[in-house]
Amino acid sequence: MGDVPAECVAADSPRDPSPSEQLLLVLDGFEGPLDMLLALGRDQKVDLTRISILELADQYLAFVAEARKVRLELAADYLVMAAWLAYLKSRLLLPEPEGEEPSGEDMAAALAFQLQRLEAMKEAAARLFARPRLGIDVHPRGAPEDLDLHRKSVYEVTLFDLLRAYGRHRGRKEAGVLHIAPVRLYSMEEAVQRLSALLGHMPDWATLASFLPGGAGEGGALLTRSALAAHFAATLELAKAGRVELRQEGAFAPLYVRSRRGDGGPPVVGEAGEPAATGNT
Amino acid sequence: MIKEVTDAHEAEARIGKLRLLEALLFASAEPLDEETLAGRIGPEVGALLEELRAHYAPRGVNLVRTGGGWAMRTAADLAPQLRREEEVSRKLSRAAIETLAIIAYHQPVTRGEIESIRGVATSKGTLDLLMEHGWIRPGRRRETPGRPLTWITTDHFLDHFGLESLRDLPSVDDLRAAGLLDSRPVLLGLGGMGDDGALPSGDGDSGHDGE
Amino acid sequence: MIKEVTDAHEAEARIGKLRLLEALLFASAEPLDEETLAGRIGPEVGALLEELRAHYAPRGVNLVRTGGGWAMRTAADLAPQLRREEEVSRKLSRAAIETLAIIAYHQPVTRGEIESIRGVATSKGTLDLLMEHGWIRPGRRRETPGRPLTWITTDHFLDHFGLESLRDLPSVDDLRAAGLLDSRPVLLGLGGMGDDGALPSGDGDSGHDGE
Repeated sequence: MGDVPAECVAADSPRDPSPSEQLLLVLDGFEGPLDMLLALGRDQKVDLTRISILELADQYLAFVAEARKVRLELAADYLVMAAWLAYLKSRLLLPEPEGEEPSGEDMAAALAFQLQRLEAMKEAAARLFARPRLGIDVHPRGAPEDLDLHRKSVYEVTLFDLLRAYGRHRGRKEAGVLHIAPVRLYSMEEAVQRLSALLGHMPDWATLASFLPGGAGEGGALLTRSALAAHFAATLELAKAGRVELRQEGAFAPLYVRSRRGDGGPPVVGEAGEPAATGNT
Repeated sequence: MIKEVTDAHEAEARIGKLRLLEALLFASAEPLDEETLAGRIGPEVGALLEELRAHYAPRGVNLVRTGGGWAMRTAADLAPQLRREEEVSRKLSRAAIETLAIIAYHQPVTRGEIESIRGVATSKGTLDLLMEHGWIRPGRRRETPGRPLTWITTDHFLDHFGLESLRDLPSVDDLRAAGLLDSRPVLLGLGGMGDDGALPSGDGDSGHDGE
Repeated sequence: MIKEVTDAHEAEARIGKLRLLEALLFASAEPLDEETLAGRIGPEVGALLEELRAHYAPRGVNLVRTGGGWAMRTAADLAPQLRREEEVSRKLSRAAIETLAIIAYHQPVTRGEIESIRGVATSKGTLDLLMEHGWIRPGRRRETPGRPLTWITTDHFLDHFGLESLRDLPSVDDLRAAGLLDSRPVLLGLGGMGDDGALPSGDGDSGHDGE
């Protein structure tokens, strides 16, 4: 019920945090923008029914502006509220336009109502928890005796048990799908096989990319990248074996591959073919 | 409490029933509903319960009515001497406490309504924690588009907070009269305005709710 | 039982102690020894215990001395009428609760379907047990080869779990929102998987069966 959540009050003991740190601590203590507005509203020290919404909007906007200086990634709902309050402010300050939009006063009244309602619930919660509670203030029979009374059912199962069992089951099922899904990666051996088979049909220079398995894009970035890496390694392997020739115009340019003619000179390896890559088989 | 007892025989039978009722209530840690008790004692159980309640009223143990049942409980005014510290692990977050109050006062209430009252999304773990405590449970679905599930409090909630019925919630009449138990969303665009039914990817956790 | 009470103040203090003693004895799970009680009440605890014992002697609950301590017990002569339950209430096995939940959510459902949903065989005993308790019953036969029997929940099931109708069972989205559905993202550790924005959730096996 206090106006500032306990978390922020407790923060000032060991060393005085800078004002910006304090701001963040305060922000972390709020349960969202409405909660923060309510705390600001309480600072006006008036009955919430007579609160100045305009003043509240100014305070909130100042607070959010300050908070954004220290922490840019302020949660979206704080910014949505800021935008809404800025709009409300303009509606309250400027002459009302003709139209079916709710008036600035109506909007302000709606906000005031929401603040009162939230305040009422916070007070109700405090009063509820101030009551003598079972097991803490008030105690049941410490040594209950099992009687025949407790109806027909021998088994003790609550709706919570049932729902939790189903939730666990569903959770397992959802997790299970992920678990089973094998991670599909291309191996170099596969790529060598593929390329060997394909090269027979490719008498002329062709880009390495054109040899990549069709539709690899669907498999996501990981699969595409693994296919590229495997096929690249495979071309190096085949080049080493003297079965293909490679050509590349420059670093990061497309890599061309063709099946080696019987009479050709030594295979050309572009600068992208780092020795390290060739040696790792 | 003068009963129109005519003869000794009848008086004895009555005392026998009173003793049995007392034993039944003492033996159970959970409230016993009047119907179950009537099955054991007979139709006069109502009057006997009132008699026991009056007998125990000034004592260290009271007979209390909660929800649909009756239970023996230590007297509330002895709380300071009997207080047992709440386990740290059972301490509730502010979010959970507020959510419980909103469910208690606004029930049946949908998750979307709870969120619009608090102005923030309900984090995972809040409702199931309250349910695990046995204080809330799902009620009927609201007959509106999306048929959202509503939440209500349980009899155990009443028992836990020493309430005979929901009418005994602190200042519930005042709040209702002041129109503050209206759970409709008011401003669109306030955070956590989860329209029930289609929840934003389930959690919509904005990180401000609870721990 | 006349006490040598001299003034009202003293009488009040004595009643306060008596009430506290009564509450302590009532709420304790174990018999309390006199020493412990004296620590809470004071040296006059012996006299107070005797007073309570006398008060409860004719009632349905007695204060008895047992072993080294004092405890409240239902009156021995009422035992035949209280008749304890032979079977202490048991916990239903996890498999049985899960089977019940699956029948509730998927009904009408055949045993084969339950098994494929759960991924493990269902022992005959589980369905028998659930049926014995009146929570499930056979529904219509499925008009597929073999005409397998389906299972559905009963009215007693609704009654036991306090549901008005099956429609009031929380949906999977409701469970997720309430924090009751915990799915652990098993693959989160794998870098690169989510680079293209397509999170593994729900993609199933698209792309892997390409060739």
